[in-house]
Amino acid sequence: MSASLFPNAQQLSAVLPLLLPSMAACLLPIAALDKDQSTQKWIRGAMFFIALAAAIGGFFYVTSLWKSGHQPFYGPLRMDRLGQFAAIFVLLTATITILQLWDHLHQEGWVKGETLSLLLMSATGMILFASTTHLLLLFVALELLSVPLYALTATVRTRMEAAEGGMKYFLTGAVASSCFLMGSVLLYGATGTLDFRTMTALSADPIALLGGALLLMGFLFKVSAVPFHQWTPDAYEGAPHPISGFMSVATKGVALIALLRVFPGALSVIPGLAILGTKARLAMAFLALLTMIGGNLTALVQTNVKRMLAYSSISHAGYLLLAFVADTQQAYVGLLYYLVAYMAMNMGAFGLLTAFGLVGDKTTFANLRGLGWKRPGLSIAATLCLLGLAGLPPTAGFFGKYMIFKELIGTGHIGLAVVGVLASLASVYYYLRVPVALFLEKPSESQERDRAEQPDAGAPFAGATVLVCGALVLVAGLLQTLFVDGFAARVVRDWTELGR
Amino acid sequence: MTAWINTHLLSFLVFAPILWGLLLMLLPERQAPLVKLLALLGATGVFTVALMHLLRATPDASGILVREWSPWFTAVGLPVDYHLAVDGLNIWLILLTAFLTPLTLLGTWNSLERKAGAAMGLFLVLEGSMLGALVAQDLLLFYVFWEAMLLPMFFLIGLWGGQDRKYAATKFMLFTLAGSLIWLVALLYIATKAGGFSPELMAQAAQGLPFRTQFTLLLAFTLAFAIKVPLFPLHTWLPDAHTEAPTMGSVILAGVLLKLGPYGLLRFALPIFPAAFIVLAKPIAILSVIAIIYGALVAMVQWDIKKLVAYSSVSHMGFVMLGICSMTTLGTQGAMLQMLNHGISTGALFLLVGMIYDRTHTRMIADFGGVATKMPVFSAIFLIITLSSIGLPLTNGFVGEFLILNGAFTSHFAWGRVLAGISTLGILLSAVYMLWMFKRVFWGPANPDGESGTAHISGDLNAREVAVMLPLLVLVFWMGLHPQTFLGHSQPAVEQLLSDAQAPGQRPTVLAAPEPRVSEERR
Amino acid sequence: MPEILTGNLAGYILVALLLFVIGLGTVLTRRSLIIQFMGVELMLNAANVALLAFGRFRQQAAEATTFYLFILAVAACEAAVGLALVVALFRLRGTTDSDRADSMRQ
Amino acid sequence: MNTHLWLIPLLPLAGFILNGILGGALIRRTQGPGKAIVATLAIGTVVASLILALVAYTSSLHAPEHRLETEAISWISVGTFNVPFSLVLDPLSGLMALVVAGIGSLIHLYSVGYMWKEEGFARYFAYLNLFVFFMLTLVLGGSLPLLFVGWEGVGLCSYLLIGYDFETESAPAAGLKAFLANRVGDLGMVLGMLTLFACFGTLTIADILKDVAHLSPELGFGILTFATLMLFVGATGKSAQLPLYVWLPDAMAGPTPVSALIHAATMVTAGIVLVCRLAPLFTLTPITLTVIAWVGGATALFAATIGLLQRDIKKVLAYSTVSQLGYMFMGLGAGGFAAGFFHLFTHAWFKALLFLGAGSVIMAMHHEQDLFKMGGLRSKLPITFWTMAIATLCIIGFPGTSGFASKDEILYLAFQKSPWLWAIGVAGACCTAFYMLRLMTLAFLGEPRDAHAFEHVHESPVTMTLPLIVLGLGALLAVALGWPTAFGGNFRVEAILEPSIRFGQTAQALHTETHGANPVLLATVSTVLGLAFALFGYLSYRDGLGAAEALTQRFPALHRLLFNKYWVDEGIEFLVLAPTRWLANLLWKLFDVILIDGVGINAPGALTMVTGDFTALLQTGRVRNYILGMALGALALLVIFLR
Repeated sequence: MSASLFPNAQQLSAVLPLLLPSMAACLLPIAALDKDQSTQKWIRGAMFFIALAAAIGGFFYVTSLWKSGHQPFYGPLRMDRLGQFAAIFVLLTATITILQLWDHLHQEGWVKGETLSLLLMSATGMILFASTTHLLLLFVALELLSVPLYALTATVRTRMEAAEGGMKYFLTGAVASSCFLMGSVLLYGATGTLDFRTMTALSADPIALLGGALLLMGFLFKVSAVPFHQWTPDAYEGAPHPISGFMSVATKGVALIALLRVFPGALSVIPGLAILGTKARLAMAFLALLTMIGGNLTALVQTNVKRMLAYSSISHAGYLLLAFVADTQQAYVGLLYYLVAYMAMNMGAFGLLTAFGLVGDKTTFANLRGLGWKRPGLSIAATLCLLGLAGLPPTAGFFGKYMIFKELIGTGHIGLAVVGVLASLASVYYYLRVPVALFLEKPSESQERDRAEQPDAGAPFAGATVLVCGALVLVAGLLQTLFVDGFAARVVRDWTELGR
Repeated sequence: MTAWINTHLLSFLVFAPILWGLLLMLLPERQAPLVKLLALLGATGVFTVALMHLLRATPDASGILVREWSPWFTAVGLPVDYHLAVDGLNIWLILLTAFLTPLTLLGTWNSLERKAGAAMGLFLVLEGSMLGALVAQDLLLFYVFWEAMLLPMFFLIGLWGGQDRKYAATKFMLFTLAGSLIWLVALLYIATKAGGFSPELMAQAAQGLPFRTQFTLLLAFTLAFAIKVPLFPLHTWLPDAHTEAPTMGSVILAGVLLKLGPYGLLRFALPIFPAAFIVLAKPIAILSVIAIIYGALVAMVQWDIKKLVAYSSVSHMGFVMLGICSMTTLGTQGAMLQMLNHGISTGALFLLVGMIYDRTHTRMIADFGGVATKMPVFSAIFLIITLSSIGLPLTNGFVGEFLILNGAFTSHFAWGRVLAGISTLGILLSAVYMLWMFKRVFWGPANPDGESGTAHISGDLNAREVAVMLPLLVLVFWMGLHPQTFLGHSQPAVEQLLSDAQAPGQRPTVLAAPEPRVSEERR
Repeated sequence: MPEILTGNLAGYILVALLLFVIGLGTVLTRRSLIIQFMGVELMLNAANVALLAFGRFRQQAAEATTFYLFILAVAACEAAVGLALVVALFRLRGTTDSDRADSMRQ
Repeated sequence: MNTHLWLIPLLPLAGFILNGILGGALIRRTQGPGKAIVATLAIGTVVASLILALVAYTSSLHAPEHRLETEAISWISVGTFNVPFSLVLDPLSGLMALVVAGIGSLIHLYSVGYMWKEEGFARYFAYLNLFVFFMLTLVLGGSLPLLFVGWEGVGLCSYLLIGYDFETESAPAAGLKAFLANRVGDLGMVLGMLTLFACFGTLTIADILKDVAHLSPELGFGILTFATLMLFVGATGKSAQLPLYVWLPDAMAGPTPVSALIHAATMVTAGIVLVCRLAPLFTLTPITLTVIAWVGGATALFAATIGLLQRDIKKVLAYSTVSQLGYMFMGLGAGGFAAGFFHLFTHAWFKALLFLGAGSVIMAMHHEQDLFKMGGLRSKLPITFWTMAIATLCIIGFPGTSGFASKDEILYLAFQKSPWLWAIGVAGACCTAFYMLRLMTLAFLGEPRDAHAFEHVHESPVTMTLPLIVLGLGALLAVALGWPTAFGGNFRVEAILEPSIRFGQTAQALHTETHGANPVLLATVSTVLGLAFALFGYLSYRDGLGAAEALTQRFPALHRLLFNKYWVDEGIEFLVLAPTRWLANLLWKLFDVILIDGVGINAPGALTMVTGDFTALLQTGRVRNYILGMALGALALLVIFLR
C-alpha cells in the first residue's frame, strides 16, 4: 500500500478506467431525478449521451494506455495488458449495449436513467473483477458487477418474467457469491494473505483445497457452466434483450479472465497455485464436458430465441473452458480471441431481436418468420453472427474454436475435442433455425396483419450495431494476423512476462 | 487492372464472383432483370479471364501453372498460408466451374419466379467458394472454402427449392458437416504434428506416425470426401438435395460440388497418407462398385426424373472413385476425365429437366409421353446427352469409363479384375434406366390424361435455351473425339502423384505376351 | 491435520462452516423467499465469522475487521436489491412462495 | 490414296449431319423437291463411298499383304494405353465395305419409294446414313475400340430406326429391347477388350494378332479363352444368337428397308466379322470355337423351328435370318472362317432381297403383314414374285445356287467337327425349306384370301423394283465367288480372305485337311432332304390353310409351343426383368429409405432431440432446484479437490 494519500499519476492512470464509468454512473441518477424523464426526449438523449460518453471515453483512454504499452498498477489493482484487454472488452460491450438499449427501452416504453447507471456500475465492477488478484477486492468487484445485474434483469418491472428472472438470478447469485467469499476466507486462513500473488505458503491442506473449490465455484457460476447454469435462461428471458447480451458476453468474459488471473495454470509463477491449478483443470475438464453436452442438447428444443441463445451461451462456456483444460499459452490466446469474436456474435444475435422490435415475450422463432426479407442487410449480418456461433468458416467463431481445439488436440485431449465438434454439429441445427425462420418460412396471416398495422420499429442504433457486429465477425475471421498476433497474443505474452 | 490480374489471377477468380454476388444480393427485388444481366456478365467475365489466363499459362518445374503464395496468419503457432495454385489436377475442374456458371445462369433465366436476383447473387458466391476450394493448396484454407460452399448451397435449396426443401437443405448441411467436422479433428491432429497446414509438411509428419494412426486419420479424411462424392452408404443426402434444389442448384451440385470429393482425395488424402491409402483403396473400390450397381438399380425404379438423374450421379461417381482406387495412371486419368464428363452430361441433363419443368411444372415420368412430337429439337438434344451419359463411344462418357475400367482391370489390387468385371454391369444398367426413361417420356403416344405433363407443353426450345445447350453438345463430342485436350494437362500431374505414392501398376501388367518384345514394340 | 486447526480456532471454523451449511440448507429447504434470503445472509455471515477468527489467529485483526466491514456493507447493498426484487415479485404475484414463481420452464 | 480411306465412312456421316440438321426444315419448306434433294444427298454419299471402296479394294490387291492402312490419328493416349483412329482395308474389311456400301445404296434407293409418303422422310434418311457410317467404321476400324465405336453405333442406329414410328406403343418398346439386348452383348465386348489389353498391353488389332503369333503355347491360353468367349458373347448380342436373339424378331417393327439392310444384310453380321477379324486369336482357343459351333447350330435349328408357324411375313424372315446367322457361326466354329464369311456374303444378297420383296408385298397390301390374308399375288406382283423366287431357291440351297454353295460348305465342315452338328444343320435346313415354300405359297400362289385388299394391289414403283432385280442378280452371281472344291469347283473366297484370316501368322495350317467323310454324299443327303421338305411345304399350303389346320389339330401341344416361340420372351420377363425391378425396389426401400435414412440419419437426429427434451425437464423453473443443482455441483468440486 502506498503511503501517500493521493495517488500519483501512474496510480491514477490505473484507476481511471474504473473512475470514468463509475462517475458517470453516479451522475446519471441526477438526470433521472426529473419526474417526466421518459417524456422529455432531450433528457433521455442527455442521459444516453452521458452514458455513451463515459463508456467510449473509458474505451479510448484504455486504448491509449494500450498503445503506450504501460502496465500501471495501484496497490492490488493491476491495470496490466490483461486488465486493459478486459476493460476494452467490457467497455466495448457496454457501448453496444447502451446503443441497443436506446431502441429497446423505447420499444418497451420504459426509459429510465437508473438502467444506464446500473449498467455502468456493473461495467465498473467487471473491469475491477478482471484486473486484480486480491481476493477481497475480487469479492467486492463480484458484488459490484452482479448486484446491478440483478436489478437490471428486473428492470422492466411490469413483466412477470422480469421480476421472476431477477429473483432467481439474485438468489442463486447470492448463494454463489457467499460461496466465493467463504472460499476466499478459507484461502486467507490457509495462507494468511488475501492477495493471490503472495500466496507462496499455499499447500495442499484441506482448508486450502476447500477454499479453492468454493472459489472456483464462484467463478463457474458467473461463467454459467453446468451445473451452475440454471439461472441463465430464466435471467436472460426476463432481462431486456441488450442486458441479456451484456450479461452473456461481459460477465462470462471477465469471469474467464479473472479465472485466468487467479488460476493461471501453466503460466503460474507461484508453485503453490499450481496445486490448485491442476485440481481446477481436472474439475473444468469434467464440467466442460457436461456443459457442452447439456447446453447444446437443451438448446435444440427451445422455442424462444432468447432461451436458445442462453443455452448457446452455456455451451460456449463449455468451449471456452476447454482452453483451461488445454492450458497452454496458445490456448489462452485462443480464449481471448474467441472472447472478442463471441462478443461480436452474441451482441449481434441479441441485437437482431431489438432491431426487429420484438419486445416482451414475442421472441419465439415463430415471431421471426419472414422478417428477413424486410431488412436483408441486417438479417444477413445477424445470420453471419449466428453462423459464427455455430463455428462455421470463414467467420471468427470458426477460428476461435480452431485455436482452442487445436491446442486441445495438441495436448492430447482428443476425446474432448471429438465431443466438442459433435456438440457444435448439433448446435448448427438450432442456430440455423434463426435464418431458416428469417428467410425460409412464411409468416402466418395473423402475423402479416399485426405487422401491417403496427409501425415498423425503426431501431436505427440496434440495426447499426448488428451490422457492425456482422462485419466484425467476418473481418475478425479473415484478418487473423491483426486480431490474434497483434492483440490476443500480445496480451498473454506481455502479461505473463510481467508476472515473471 | 490487367497487371493486377496477372499477379493476383487466382484471388481474382475466387473473390470477384463472391464480392460481385454479395453486391448483387443487396440490390432491391424490383431490379431483378438488371441483376440477372449483371450476374451473367460477371460470370462470363470470370470464365473468359480464367480461360485466357489458365490455358496460356506454362507449367513450371513442379507442374504448377499459376501460383499465389503468401503467409496468411500464424495464430497459435501454426503457420497458415494463403496458398493458391493451379496445376494439371485442378485446371479443368476450375474451367468447368467457370464454364458451367454462366450457362446455368442463362439456362435458368426465367425459372425462378421470385427473388431471382438474390438467387443469382448467391449462385455467384457459391461459384467463388467452389473455385476457392479448387485452388486452395493449404489445408486450412481448403477447409475454410470447403465449408463456405455449404452455406450458399443451403440457402439455394432452402429458399428456391421444392416441397420439403427445409428437410433437404438441413439434411445436406448436417450430413456434410458431420463428415467435415470429424475430418477437422484429424486435420488439426496431423497439423499439430506437422507444424503447419501444407500437404508436404503433413506428408512428412505422417511418415513418422505409426500405421494405425495414419490409417485412422486417413479414414477421417476419406469420410469427409466420401460424403461429398457421395460414396455408397453415405449418398442419401444427394437424391433429396437434387430433387428439392432449384435447377441451378442441381446443375452446379452435380456439375462441380460432387467433384470436390474425389478431387480432395487425390489432392490431399493420397499424397499425405500414401501407405494407408493403398490399404484403404481396396474397401473403397468395393464400395464404389456397390455404388455403381446400386445407384443404377435404384435409379431404374424412380418415377421422378430428377431423382433418377440423382441416383445416376451416385452410379457415375462410383466409377470415378473406382478409377482413383485402382491407383493406376489409366484409372486415375479416367477418373479425372469422368469427373468432367459427369459435370457436362449430368449438368446438361439437369438443365434439360429444368427446361421441361418450366413448361409443365412436373417432373414425374408418368405425366409425360410423346414429348418428341411436341419438342423435336429438345428431344434430339436430350437424346444426345442421354447417350453421352450412358457412355456411347464418340461421346465423352465412353472414354472416361473405358479408361477407368482398363485401369481397374490392370491394377495390382487383387480383385481389380473382378471389380472391373462387375462394374461393367453399370454400363448396361445405365442404358436401361436412361433409355427406359427416355422412351417413357419422349416416345409413345402422348400421355392421355390432359391435366398435366405433355399436354401443357407450349413450344419447343427457344433460342436462349438452344444457345445454352450448344456449348455443352460441342463439349460432349469434343471430349469424346479428342480427350487429349483434357488428359494432356493432368497426365504429368497424375503420374507424379502416383509415383510419389509409390503406387503399383504404373504401366498395365502384361500377362501372357512375352514382356520385352511387346514393350519395345510399343516404344 | 494442519496446525492452524489446533487450539480453539478449530471451534470457530467449525461453527462458521456449520452456519454456512445451515444457511445453504435453509435456502434449499424453505420456500418463502424471505426465509431463503435470510439463509443467504447466514451464509455470508458464516464467512464473516471465519474471517474474523482467522484474522485474530493470524494477528491481523485490524485488517480482517476492515474487510469484515466491507463485506457487511456489500451484503447490505445486496440485501437492499434483493428485498426490492422480492417486493416486486410480490406485487405481481401476490405471494413470496419461490416455488410458485416457475412460469419459465424448459 | 490411303487418306481417301477416311472418306469412305465420313461421306455418309456428312450426309447424316446435313440431312439431320437441315433436311427436316427443307422438307417442311418445300414438300416434293425437298424430299428429292434429301434423297439424292443420302444416296449420293453412300454411292460415293461405294465407289471409293471399290477403288481402295482394287488398289489393296497390289499392296503388301493386300492391306491398306491409314496413318494413325491420336484418339485416346494415356501412358502405355494408346488407341489411335486408324482404318485398315484388307480383303475381309474390303469385301464387307463393298457389301455394306453396295447393298446400302440399293436399299437407300428402295427406301425413296417406300418412305415417300412418310413425313419423317429426312429423319429416316439421316439415320440410314448414320448407320452406313457406323457400319463402315465397324468393318474398317483398325483397333478394337474403334471397331467398338461402330459396334455400338450401329446398335444405336438400329434402336433409332426400329423406333422410327415413335408415336406407336410397340416400336419404341422394340427399339429399347434391341438396344438393351445388344448392350448385354457389349458387356462381353468390353470385358473381352479389357482382357486383351491386360494380356497384350495394346488394343490395336494388328499388334494383338502379331503378339498372338509369338505366344508360347503354355502361356495364358486360359485367359485367351476367356477373352474370346467374352467377345463371342458380344457377337451373340449383335448377331442375334441364343440366348440374345430375342430382339431381332421384335426389330421388325421398323420400316421394312431397315429390316433388310440392318437386320438381315449388314449389322447382324457384325459378330461374324468380328470373329473373322480375330481369326488367329480364335484358332488358338479350340474351346471357344466348339462353343461357337454348337451355339450356332442350336440357334440355326431353334430359330428355324419357330419360323415354321409364324403368320407375319416379316417375322418369318426374321427367324430365318436368326437361323442363317446360326449357320454362319456354325461354319466359323468348325474352323471355316472363309465358309462362314461366304455364307454371310451370299446371305446378305438373298436375305436383303427377300425382305425388300416382302416390303413391296406389304406395301401392295397396304401394310398388311399377315400371310393368311394374302395369296395369289403372283399375277399382280410379277417382278416381286420372280425375284423372291430366286432368293428362295438360294436360301433353301437349291443345287447350283449361291446358297447351296455356302451352306453346303458349312455343313461339310460341321460334319468334320461332329456328325451331330451336321445332323442339326440338316434339320435346320429342312425347316428352312419348309417355311420358305410356305411363305411363297401363302403369299403368291393359291386364291387371294382378302378379296378387298387384293383389288387395290399393284406392282411397286421402279425405285423399288430396280433394287429387287439388282439384288436378284447379285444373289445368283454370288456363287462365282466360291464353289465347293468337292464338286470340282474352286472355293475362291478362302484364297481371297487368306491375308486377313492368316494375318501375322507363321505358316501353320488353320484347319487340318479333311479325312473320312465323303462330301458329295453328305451334300446329296442334305439337299434331297431339304427339297423334300420344300415340296411338303408347298403341298400343305397349296390350296388354302386347310391342310395346315389339320396338322395343327394333329399336334396341338407342339403347335402351341412353336407358335408361342417357346415362351422365351415371357420367360425372360418373368425370370429376369421382374426380379430385377423387384430387387431394385427392395434395395431402394430397404437401404435408402429404411436403413440409411431411417436408422442411420433420422433416428439419431430424433434421439438427440428426445435427450434434449429430457435435459430440458431438469429446468423446472423452481429456484430451489437450481440451488440444489449448484450444491451438488459444489459437492462434485469438493470431491475432485479433496480426493
